[in-house]
Amino acid sequence: MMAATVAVMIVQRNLFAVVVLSGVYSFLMATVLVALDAVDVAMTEASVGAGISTVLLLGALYLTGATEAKPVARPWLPLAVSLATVGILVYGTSDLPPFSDPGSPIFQHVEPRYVSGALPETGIPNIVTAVLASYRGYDTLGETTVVFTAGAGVVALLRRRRGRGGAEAKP
Amino acid sequence: MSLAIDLASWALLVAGGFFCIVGGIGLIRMPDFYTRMHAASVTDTLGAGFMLAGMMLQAGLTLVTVKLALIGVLLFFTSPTATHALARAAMTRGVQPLLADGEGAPSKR
Amino acid sequence: MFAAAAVALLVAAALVLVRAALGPTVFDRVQAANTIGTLAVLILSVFGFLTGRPDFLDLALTYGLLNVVGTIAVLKFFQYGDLGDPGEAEEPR
Amino acid sequence: MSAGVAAALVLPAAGAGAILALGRWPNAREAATLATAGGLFAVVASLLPAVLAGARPELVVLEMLPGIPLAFRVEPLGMLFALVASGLWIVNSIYSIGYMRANGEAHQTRFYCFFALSLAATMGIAFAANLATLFLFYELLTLATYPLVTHHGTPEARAGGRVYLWILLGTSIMLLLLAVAVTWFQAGTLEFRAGGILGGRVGSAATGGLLALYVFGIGKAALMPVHRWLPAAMVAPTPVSALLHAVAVVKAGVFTVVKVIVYVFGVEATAGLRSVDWLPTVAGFTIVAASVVALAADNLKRRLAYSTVSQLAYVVLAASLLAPVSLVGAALHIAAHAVGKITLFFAAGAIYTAAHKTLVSELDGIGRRMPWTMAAFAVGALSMIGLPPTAGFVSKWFILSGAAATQHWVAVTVIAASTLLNAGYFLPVVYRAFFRAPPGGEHAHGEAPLPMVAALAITAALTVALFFHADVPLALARQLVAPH
Amino acid sequence: MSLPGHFTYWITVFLMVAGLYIVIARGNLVKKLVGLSVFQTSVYLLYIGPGKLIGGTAPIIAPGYSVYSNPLPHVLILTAIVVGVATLALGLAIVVRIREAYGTIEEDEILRADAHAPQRGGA
Amino acid sequence: MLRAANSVVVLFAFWLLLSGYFTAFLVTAGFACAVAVVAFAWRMEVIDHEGHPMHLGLRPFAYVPWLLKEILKSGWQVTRIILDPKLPVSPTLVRFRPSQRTDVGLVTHANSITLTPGTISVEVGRDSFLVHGLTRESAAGVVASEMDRRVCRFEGQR
Amino acid sequence: MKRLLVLRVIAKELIPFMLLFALYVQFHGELGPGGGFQAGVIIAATVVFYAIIFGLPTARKVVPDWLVETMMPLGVLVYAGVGFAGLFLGGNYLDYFVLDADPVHGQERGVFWIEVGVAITVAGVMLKIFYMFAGRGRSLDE
Amino acid sequence: MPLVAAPLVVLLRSGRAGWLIAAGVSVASLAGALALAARVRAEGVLSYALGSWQPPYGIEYRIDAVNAFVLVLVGLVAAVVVPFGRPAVAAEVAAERRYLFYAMLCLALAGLNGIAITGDAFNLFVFLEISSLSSYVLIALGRDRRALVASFQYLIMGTIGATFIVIGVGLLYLQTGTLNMADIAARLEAPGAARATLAALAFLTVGICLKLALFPLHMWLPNAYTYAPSVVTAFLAATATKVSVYVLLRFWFTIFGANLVFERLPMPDIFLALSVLAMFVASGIAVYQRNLKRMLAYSSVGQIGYMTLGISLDNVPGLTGSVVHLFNHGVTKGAMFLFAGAIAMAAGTVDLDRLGGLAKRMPLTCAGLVIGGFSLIGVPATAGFVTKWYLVLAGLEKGSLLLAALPAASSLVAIAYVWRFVEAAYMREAHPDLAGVKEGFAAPLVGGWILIAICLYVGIDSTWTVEAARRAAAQLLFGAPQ
Ligand code: NA
Ligand code: NA
Repeated sequence: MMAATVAVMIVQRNLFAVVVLSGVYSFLMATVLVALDAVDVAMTEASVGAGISTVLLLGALYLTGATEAKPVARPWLPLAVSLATVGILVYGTSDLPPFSDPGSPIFQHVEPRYVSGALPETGIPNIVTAVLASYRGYDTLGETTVVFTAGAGVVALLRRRRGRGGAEAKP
Repeated sequence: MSLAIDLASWALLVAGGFFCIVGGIGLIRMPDFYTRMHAASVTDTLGAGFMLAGMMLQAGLTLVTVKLALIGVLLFFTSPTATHALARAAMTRGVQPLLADGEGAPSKR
Repeated sequence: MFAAAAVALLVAAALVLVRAALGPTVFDRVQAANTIGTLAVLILSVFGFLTGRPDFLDLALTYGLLNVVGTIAVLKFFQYGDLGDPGEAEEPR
Repeated sequence: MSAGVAAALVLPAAGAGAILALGRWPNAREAATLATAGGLFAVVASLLPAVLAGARPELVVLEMLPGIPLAFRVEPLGMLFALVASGLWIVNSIYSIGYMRANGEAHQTRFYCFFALSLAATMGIAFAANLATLFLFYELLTLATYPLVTHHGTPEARAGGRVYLWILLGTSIMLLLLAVAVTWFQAGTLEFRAGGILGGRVGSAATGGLLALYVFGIGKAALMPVHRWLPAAMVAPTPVSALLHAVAVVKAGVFTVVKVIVYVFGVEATAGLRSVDWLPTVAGFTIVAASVVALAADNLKRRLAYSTVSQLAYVVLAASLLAPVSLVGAALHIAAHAVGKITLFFAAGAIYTAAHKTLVSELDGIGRRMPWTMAAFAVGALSMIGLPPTAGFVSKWFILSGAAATQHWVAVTVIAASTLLNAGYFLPVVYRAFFRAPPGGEHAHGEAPLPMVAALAITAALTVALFFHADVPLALARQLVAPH
Repeated sequence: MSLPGHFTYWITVFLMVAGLYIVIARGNLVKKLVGLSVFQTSVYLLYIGPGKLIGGTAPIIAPGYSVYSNPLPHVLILTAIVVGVATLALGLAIVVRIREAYGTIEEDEILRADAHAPQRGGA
Repeated sequence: MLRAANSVVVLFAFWLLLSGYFTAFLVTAGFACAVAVVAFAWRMEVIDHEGHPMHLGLRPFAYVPWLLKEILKSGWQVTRIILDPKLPVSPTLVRFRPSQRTDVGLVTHANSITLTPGTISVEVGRDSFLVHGLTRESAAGVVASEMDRRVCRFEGQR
Repeated sequence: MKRLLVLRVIAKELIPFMLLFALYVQFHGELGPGGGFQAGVIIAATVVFYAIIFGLPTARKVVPDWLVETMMPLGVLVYAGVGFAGLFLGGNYLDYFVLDADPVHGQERGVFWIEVGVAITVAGVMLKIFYMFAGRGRSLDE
Repeated sequence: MPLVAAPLVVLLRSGRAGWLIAAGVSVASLAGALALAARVRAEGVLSYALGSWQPPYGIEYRIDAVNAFVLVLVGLVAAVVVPFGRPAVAAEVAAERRYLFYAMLCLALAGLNGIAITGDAFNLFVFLEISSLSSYVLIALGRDRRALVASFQYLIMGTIGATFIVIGVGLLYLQTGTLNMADIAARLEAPGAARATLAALAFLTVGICLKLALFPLHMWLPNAYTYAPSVVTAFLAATATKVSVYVLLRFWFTIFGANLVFERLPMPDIFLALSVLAMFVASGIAVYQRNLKRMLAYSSVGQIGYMTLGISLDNVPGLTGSVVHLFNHGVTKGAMFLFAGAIAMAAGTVDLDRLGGLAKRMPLTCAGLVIGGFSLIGVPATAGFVTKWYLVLAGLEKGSLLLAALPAASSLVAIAYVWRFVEAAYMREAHPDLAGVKEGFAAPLVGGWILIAICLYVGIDSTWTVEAARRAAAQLLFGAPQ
């Protein structure tokens, strides 16, 4: 289903429709994530994908126009690049442990400590939160900084002089 | 007792699933945008309602039921609001409804 | 039984998705997206039961809330072309 | 002692600074130039007694690369080179003052400044204690002389400068650097050591290849086919051609060749190797071919330039014979050719300044108007040909002896033939100047300004003096090949 | 190598091609950004898929459960999502400015505009 | 002010329902949050007779069961239409004048129309509603309907 | 005719609950799914919702730009400050063990505050970005 | 620390305070880097467990000879460029954006430092994004509208690169269950055993190469460097690609191991070929540029080729050359872009055709540029020579005179483009537009000359840098500095 959504997104030239579809895509992705037990991630993806991204894209579309020009017909090179990438990925994933294999390395190392240690060591039952905020708290500090960077960056890019509009955009 | 509850919730869930699918079929079969909206509201109301009710029965008198109820209330408020906003937006943007009596859109837009 | 419900919901979602793909108007797609949102809320609730952890309904609630915000934002945008437009809300009562 | 070495390096650089600072007052500026030149010569000369006595003043500044210091060490050949270069700088400065003023050249501050920098680089080359230091100053010399070559800024000057730069930097980076790297890789040191540092570490064939990298990498030695920069550099003002392209730059080239052969390869270690036999042939070819080109050249400076190419090849030839006597000859020839060729360039510049003539065919009868100049020219010419009573005779004699001693008959033949060719392209100039009638309708002119004439007289005198009193250079040259 | 066993990888692969294809083949800058988002989301499943254990449950400790899916990929992907939305926001801001400066957001037209513009210093 | 206090109570209850954890910290936090939200919402001017219609008392709760019954009925009708091979739709627009006087009432009426499958309120104003019906009958059913009356009753008319 | 009637009324009823829900997500991030980021996003979404329905200028009056712009860096500083607190109390950077006599309690406290930081920044940034985009086409801003 | 500084800057909302904080942070960052480097030298590898969670459970800082070196470079460039870049920023960035500009600069610095210092593969990605996002903004703040397009291009390419890196890290994680780099290295199966390892290697390499602008993945770089504000160009050109090279070194040598990368795969050949292409083709393109900044940008692509060449030779001198070139080129290019920025400010153009006779007007600036150019060529007594020397030695150690001759030969191309500037500035007739131009602000000039002085100093006395680089190379190759 996600595949179909994405496929339509490729073909669709009405950017507005693309935005709507990307919202749908996000919902589907989040559902899959829940199926994979990643509830925190799903919540984030839902709020980001269906909420914020949609609003942002719409805001941008208002300022930029909503239809895409007819693409220049030379899709072979991009397709080749994409397929080459995929070739490597398929190759690389082909000898990884199969789905849901408790014997695979990711369940053997590091993870057991999180699962068994999170509650006694941090007092936090949500292991994801425990890892996120404590074990790998520095990552999350970085992540917060990324958000901050984006915010400050958007302000830096879109701020205007007080009192007059849009003059600085002209080169 | 628990068998009765199970049976009841089974029935509710099946009904919910049925109405959801009906809504989906309607969304495909209906001839124009406005008529499709009616189909969608079958999913939103009957489908969702029966499903949630089925689950509530399973959960019994717990916090889960409360949350399911909250979800139900949320849908109860938001779904018609969204539908109405959608219809109005479509009308404002000049999407003409297909009308049985061939009148076209009312003069006042 | 929750599995059956989940399957039914997925089938419904697939049908709605067809509409989202077909369009033809943007409103059709928005309608489809909104319905998928509702279905996703249900699927999530069912998943909660399916996996035996029904205490994650917060997730479904989040979906429901953001679905509305997203849909309204799209419509508002489409109607006025501007998310920040005060519309007629400022009219005197 | 090492203070003297340091002074020899710092003084010209400081002089450059002073010149830059005094740029607004021409007289002060030129006084600074003269003072720097005089001071430099004094410093270098002050080192002489010790070197003659066998001392080797050293100065280690710092480590450039791990294991490779920036270090200086005064040995006989470097001493000789430094003496010649710094001494002639004084004369050249006098000459420059006359030339630059008389021709109303622009950018004189820049000119004197880079001149001083060039001399600093030359001192660095002369005193370098290892290949890396030498390479450093070798490149700096190229860069410091570049603004002088393109001094006029005209399209021709720029084109000439481009050839100059490309060949000198190109060969040094492509070949010399590689040669130095190979040397370091094989020997683990870059230090100049009596007897060489490569001895036994490199196979015969590799030695030949490495020698080729060196000889052609040292573009300043102007061995054919990497000689083309030299005629191209003749777009420079004459004082530049005189000091740099007769003395400092080209001598730096052959000096480096000699130094590499003596201190890197080692005379004994290399002597028997068949893989280095090609070098005398290439040098011989350059001698003859360059002479033939010179013979055909009508532009006087171009003729002098090809003469230089030819004369430099003498030095290479002499060094490549790997006989002590010929090495002495090589060392002496560095000095002899310097004084002789600078005289010739001075004369050419004087002719240009006084008569605005650049072509040999225009020089009919000029000797009557510029007797001093042309007399000096004649002395220089004799030295180039290798006739007594000039310095050229002495050095050529040693080279020839070396060729005979090693029974290198090709070399002997080449020297003989080139002597005839030298005579063939110099004597007609002298003949025209003194024995042809000047063409009519010429504007009257006399000698060039006094500083120029004085300068060329001094160098001509030096050329003769070196014939009679060659003891200092000879002593230094002998130390070069003395058993260690 | 089993098809179902690597199911999540196959989805990843498909999303990746699609995203990358949009990015490279499409000239509309907004569309490119959407493609970029899809491309970025493809990674989610690559990480999270293998972390799922059938019979396991979400990694929130609760009585009665002992098998949990791997929480670490979840943490990482949370960060990746955040990075994705940050990139999207910035990209859109730049697109908006491009639109204001060029009057278009089609790559070809922008390139044409720059090619025709007089060569300025570009300081 | 009373309205605000009442809001706090409602929101705090909402919190407790959501939370299910009754530790001292979380309960205190819940109360604080409820107060904070009300303060903020007050600033937003969303806590008024529309945003928090406490004056209606419990009347809305009486309306809901009836509405649910209506939804069931019409939902079943629409389902039959959808599944009917002939797809017997006859889309119709009707415009009529609602009898509610307050905005809350109007909105409740409009949303009730939309909630019942087969009818959608397209335009909602004080003076007129524009409703799209899936069939002529469903459209006709909204004019001067039972629903209109019941909403009025809940609004406190009569 | 107030064409936004339905939306307005429903929004007014919904918004307080959305906000409270956001805070609930914030405070229960340690127990269930959610946390600072999600809470921040929901808060921002609520204000966006408000802005969409009542107009950007109104929203900007309620949640002014200075506040938003202060929130953006403030959250990061709160987070980093927790890190430094650990440092000053003798631990490594971001060491929460030392934040309380009982190390586990210290962890809980540290996580709580960094989640607060995250939520503040996220809400601030998301809102600011929305303001920037939505406000750009009009003359009223800044 | 710069991480904390950035929000402070935004909080204060003042360009002046922003500058003060940014400058202070840069200097502090240099001081910190030097202190760390000294400690690494004295004590060996340092490890700092964030949150006191022992690795691999928590994130650790892991500082060895390699990243200490990179940290010093980043700190040094920042400490020079930021304090002395103020007039350039004032001239090029609108007042109301200036504090944000400084905040972004701090963030970029924080990101780069974070990349260099962290011992965790995923944390590296996070910092990579911090630095990337801030770079996009910084570039987009250029005055020319083309800066926007350049920034967008960079954003697309950079994000693809970063995503590739995430995929690579993910594949590694799936095989080892850990994200700590040292731990991954220890737990990775026998070299070449797993396909996933190879795929991870491929993704990481391509991703990093996008970031470090290895030819032919360099397309984003010339525009970005040309149109970004000069301070940004000076800072990024001197640091960003260098840090990416570091990341490549880290992954190749520390995690995958030279064995796998160099003996079982055609990596060295591919890399060698690309490096050579970069050295010659990119530099060749530089020769034909009319815009000075653009020329320098293409030159950067070419110079990156030197670094990758040294890596692909896989021996101590080669790696030493690569690592030392990080520093040498960083310092040189930083200075040159500062000067180019000074020219842009004073003359209003960096078009070579319109800079005729500039040397008369701006003698110090031009002289600095020329010396920088010498370093690019590899003239002895400049930093560039040291690099070249080691690359030549590396080629010889490989037993190939041809390999040794390559870096030397590419110098010739460098001469060609450097001389285009020399001839324009020194020999061309004075361009009429330059009539009133004077040597502009003192600050960029001083900053540039400080870097040039360093460039000359490490060219003459390279023991410090080379020793550090050699220790880094040994650390990479043998796991411990020797
Ligand atoms: Na309805
Ligand atoms: Na959480």
